[in-house]
Amino acid sequence: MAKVTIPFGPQHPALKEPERFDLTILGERIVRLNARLGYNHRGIEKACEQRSYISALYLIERICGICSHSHATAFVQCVEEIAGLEVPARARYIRTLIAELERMHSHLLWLGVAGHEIGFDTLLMYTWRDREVVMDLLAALTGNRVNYGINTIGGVRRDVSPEQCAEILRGIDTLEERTKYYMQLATEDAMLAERLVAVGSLCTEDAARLGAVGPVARASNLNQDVRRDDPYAAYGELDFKVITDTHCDVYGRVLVRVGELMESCRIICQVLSNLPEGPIAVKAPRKIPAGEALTRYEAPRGEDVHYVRGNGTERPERVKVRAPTLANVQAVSKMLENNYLADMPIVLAAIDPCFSCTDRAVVVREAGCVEQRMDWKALRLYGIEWYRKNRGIDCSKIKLRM
Amino acid sequence: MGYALFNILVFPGLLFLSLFGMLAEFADRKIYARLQNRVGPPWYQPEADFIKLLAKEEIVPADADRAVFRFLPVVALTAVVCSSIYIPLWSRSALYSFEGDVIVVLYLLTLPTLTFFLAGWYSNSLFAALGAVRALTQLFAYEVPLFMGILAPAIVASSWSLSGVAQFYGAHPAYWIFNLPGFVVCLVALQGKLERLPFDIPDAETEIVGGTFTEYSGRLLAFFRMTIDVELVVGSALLAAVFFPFGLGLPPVAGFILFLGKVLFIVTLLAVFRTVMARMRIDQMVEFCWKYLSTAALFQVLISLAVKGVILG
Amino acid sequence: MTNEEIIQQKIVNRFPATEGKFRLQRARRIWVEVTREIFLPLFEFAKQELKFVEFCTLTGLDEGENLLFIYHLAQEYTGIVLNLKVAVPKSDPVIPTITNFFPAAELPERELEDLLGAKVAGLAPGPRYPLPDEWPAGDHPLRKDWQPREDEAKPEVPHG
Amino acid sequence: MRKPGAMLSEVLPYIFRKPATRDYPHMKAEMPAHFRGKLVSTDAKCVGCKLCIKDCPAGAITITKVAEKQFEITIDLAKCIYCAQCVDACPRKVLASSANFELASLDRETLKVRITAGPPPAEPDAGEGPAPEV
Repeated sequence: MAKVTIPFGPQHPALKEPERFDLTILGERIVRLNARLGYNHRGIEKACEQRSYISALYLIERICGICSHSHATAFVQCVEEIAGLEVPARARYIRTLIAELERMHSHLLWLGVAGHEIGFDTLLMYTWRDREVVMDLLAALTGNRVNYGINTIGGVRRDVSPEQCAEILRGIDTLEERTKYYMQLATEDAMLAERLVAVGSLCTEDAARLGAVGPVARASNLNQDVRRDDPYAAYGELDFKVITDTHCDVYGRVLVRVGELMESCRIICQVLSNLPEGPIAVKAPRKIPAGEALTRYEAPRGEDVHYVRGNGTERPERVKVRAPTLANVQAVSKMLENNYLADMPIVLAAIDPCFSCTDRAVVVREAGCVEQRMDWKALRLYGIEWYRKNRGIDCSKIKLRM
Repeated sequence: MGYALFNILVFPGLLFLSLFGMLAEFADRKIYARLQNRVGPPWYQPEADFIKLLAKEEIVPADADRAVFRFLPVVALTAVVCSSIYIPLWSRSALYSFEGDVIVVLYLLTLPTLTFFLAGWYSNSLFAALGAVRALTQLFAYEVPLFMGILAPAIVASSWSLSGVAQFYGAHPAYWIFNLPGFVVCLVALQGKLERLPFDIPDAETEIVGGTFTEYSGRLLAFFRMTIDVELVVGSALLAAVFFPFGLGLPPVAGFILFLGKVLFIVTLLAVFRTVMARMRIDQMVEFCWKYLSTAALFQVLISLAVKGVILG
Repeated sequence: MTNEEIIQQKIVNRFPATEGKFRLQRARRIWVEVTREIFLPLFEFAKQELKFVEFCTLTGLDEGENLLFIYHLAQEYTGIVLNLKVAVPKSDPVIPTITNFFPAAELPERELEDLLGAKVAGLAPGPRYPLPDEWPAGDHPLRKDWQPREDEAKPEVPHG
Repeated sequence: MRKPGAMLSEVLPYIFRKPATRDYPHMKAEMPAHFRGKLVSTDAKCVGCKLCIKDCPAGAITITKVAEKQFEITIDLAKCIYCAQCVDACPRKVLASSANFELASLDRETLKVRITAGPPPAEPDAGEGPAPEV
């Protein structure tokens, strides 16, 4: 049998974002994986240097759709440290609340994606239906379903009303019950076990050596969590467990994430019962003094690192973002050793990759290749002409209504 | 001759089967959606999809064999439509039958899978070729249990003709109870033949993009889609004819409605089956079929032999 | 004495040249400037003896005359982060690779080469990251004096 | 005990239950009260301080002086990222977010919201620009 190299991306149904992997296979067995990252480089770090802090915050928030709050919080914490701002306690608690709701939304989303990657669309539909509960809560609290925009330098932009607290608690009850069901499903369903156990194995030593973070590291029995080790926001005042697992495979990653969903429910209840009174923000200066700061933040996907340097002007001197996927993607080749082609989607999905996070930073260029471009009008004319010639249908009379 | 042509092209051939196939596809998709707590498609969705595909531009890859590439969908559709005329639908005899037609039907139903393989292979595309190889690998795994499962009732009936089988069970309705294990085996194997979850390995979207049909578009894809719809109906009708031989003596209209009901019942079972399953890996699939499904099918054959030897003497 | 001060003391005892180069900005954050000469020994000391076993990331900056590299290393459980700052002149922007300590540093090091024009000595050859293959050599977007090329559409910079 | 198809008992009852999704364009979705959707004007009057322009991350706002102490705000919704920072930044609270999120359009011009919150008599279409046809 000959070795074949198949292109897995940049455009591939299993990848929700473009990134290129070349997969060499022998029959159905994977021989080697070559990753060529950088496809999604958007120049965000450079772009931040040309924006005011407050504008940069919204740009940073859009590094990633799913963990937008993570990036935004990590960034504002850096800026607040440089400016020496004391963030009010209520703001810290609200940030924690949104962070945990975001974690629940991210993990439920991941559970659905994992189901989809192994062809279990029913799991996808159910988890995403339940995820709507979190999404609705986030939309009511922050004003949007994904890019919450709750952070501002010096605090948060919106307060939480007592009615909203009651609503959150109701939502959390539903979610807790559903999470228990998914935990039960993960232990009962034979098909899930067949497709997940002993797939994408990463032993503890390799996980540590290759620098895995977040649920991937914890599923390989590495006991690390920035929320506990390097507490920020309100985490230092809360009681929660760090979920680890000894399976060291995709199945372990499922169990860790489902376990973290339960912990998030507990954290949210604690935050709501201990929510301090007081202001939600302090006034931040437009000019941030010279200085530098580093924030580590436990995003749903793992440790998110932000470094910001200010130079006394309205714009940052340098912003550096290390998204969790960059740390985890190097472990993927190791995980895929001796696996099947059919396991590639789920193994890659199991690190919960976010390539737009990973490749933040460059200008889109239109050079090099000969390209054919059509604008909307030309495309429409082409379509009308094609249908007239090939199908004998005259579409030009169809009126455009929007 | 004219009557035969009418049978093949209009009723119960191409036209009827394609419309019924789309109805079955709708039922399948709607049940799938409702089990997933979704609204699901409206009743005309399969027709709309078909018409849309007909209207689309079809693109033949530059490296593909143009003639074969365009010809294969027609072969696939013809094979499944032809097999339908040997299956007794609502009376005790099929339109055409001869001793041994059950073998012909099974082989005609194998042809689409072979065309899928050729379609993937002649597309000259990496993903399509991978899908083609998987389709063929899978064929060898589910075909054996399916054949044994279908032939077991024929052993009891002492007839290699579907009409003969139907007549036997029409006369001795109680014997169908012995074929239940075979029915379960055939249901699972049919799911494999139709390349549906958990056996949609040849066109696993998240792994090999679209598998065998990666390069197909427009009318050609529409015909393949139609083939799968018709295959769903014909396969279910075959199972209904072999395993549910009740009410075959009813008047035509009532018999016809009963036939539709039987087919839709089997389609429902298939839909529920695919709702609760994840996709298997090809190695797991082959292992499952040989280890468990073939054993069960063999068990059914033993039952049939015992029934024939002991009860029927 | 806090943990951070103990770590500072240990490093100063071993590498007297770092005396006075420390800044303990807040709990769990140690910033230290080192020279290129003692960088590797100090790095090894930090990993092997002080147990800074987690590699957070590697930041590169353009400081005008110099390129500044900051290595962010973290301890397990204590959450203490040691930020090693190494400045190298732009005329000779060479820094040794740390991939033999942390294989995960490969991508950040390639990023330094691509975006800042640093030379990482000892880095195994491989595909570039994150810029595209046809990106011209010597064009490093994170340098402060970098301008988009003539044939490129200038990015629209909003006000503010 | 592991069994295949463990979700069967969960999914079967749903065949008779109301679906969780909705037939969207025919059944509208409601957004919560403080949703950050399309920007609209309030009754307040723009004083032309341009603080919103300064803070807008997308450069979507322009302000032109149309007469003495009268300014016209143009918001390009094609550029807007709906962060509502301008709503926070404005000292007179001229702008507000609405719950309208259905903003698709074939023509970029219809995506420009023009706000002329001037002194009376206020024009009847003040606040809304040429609305996209629905």
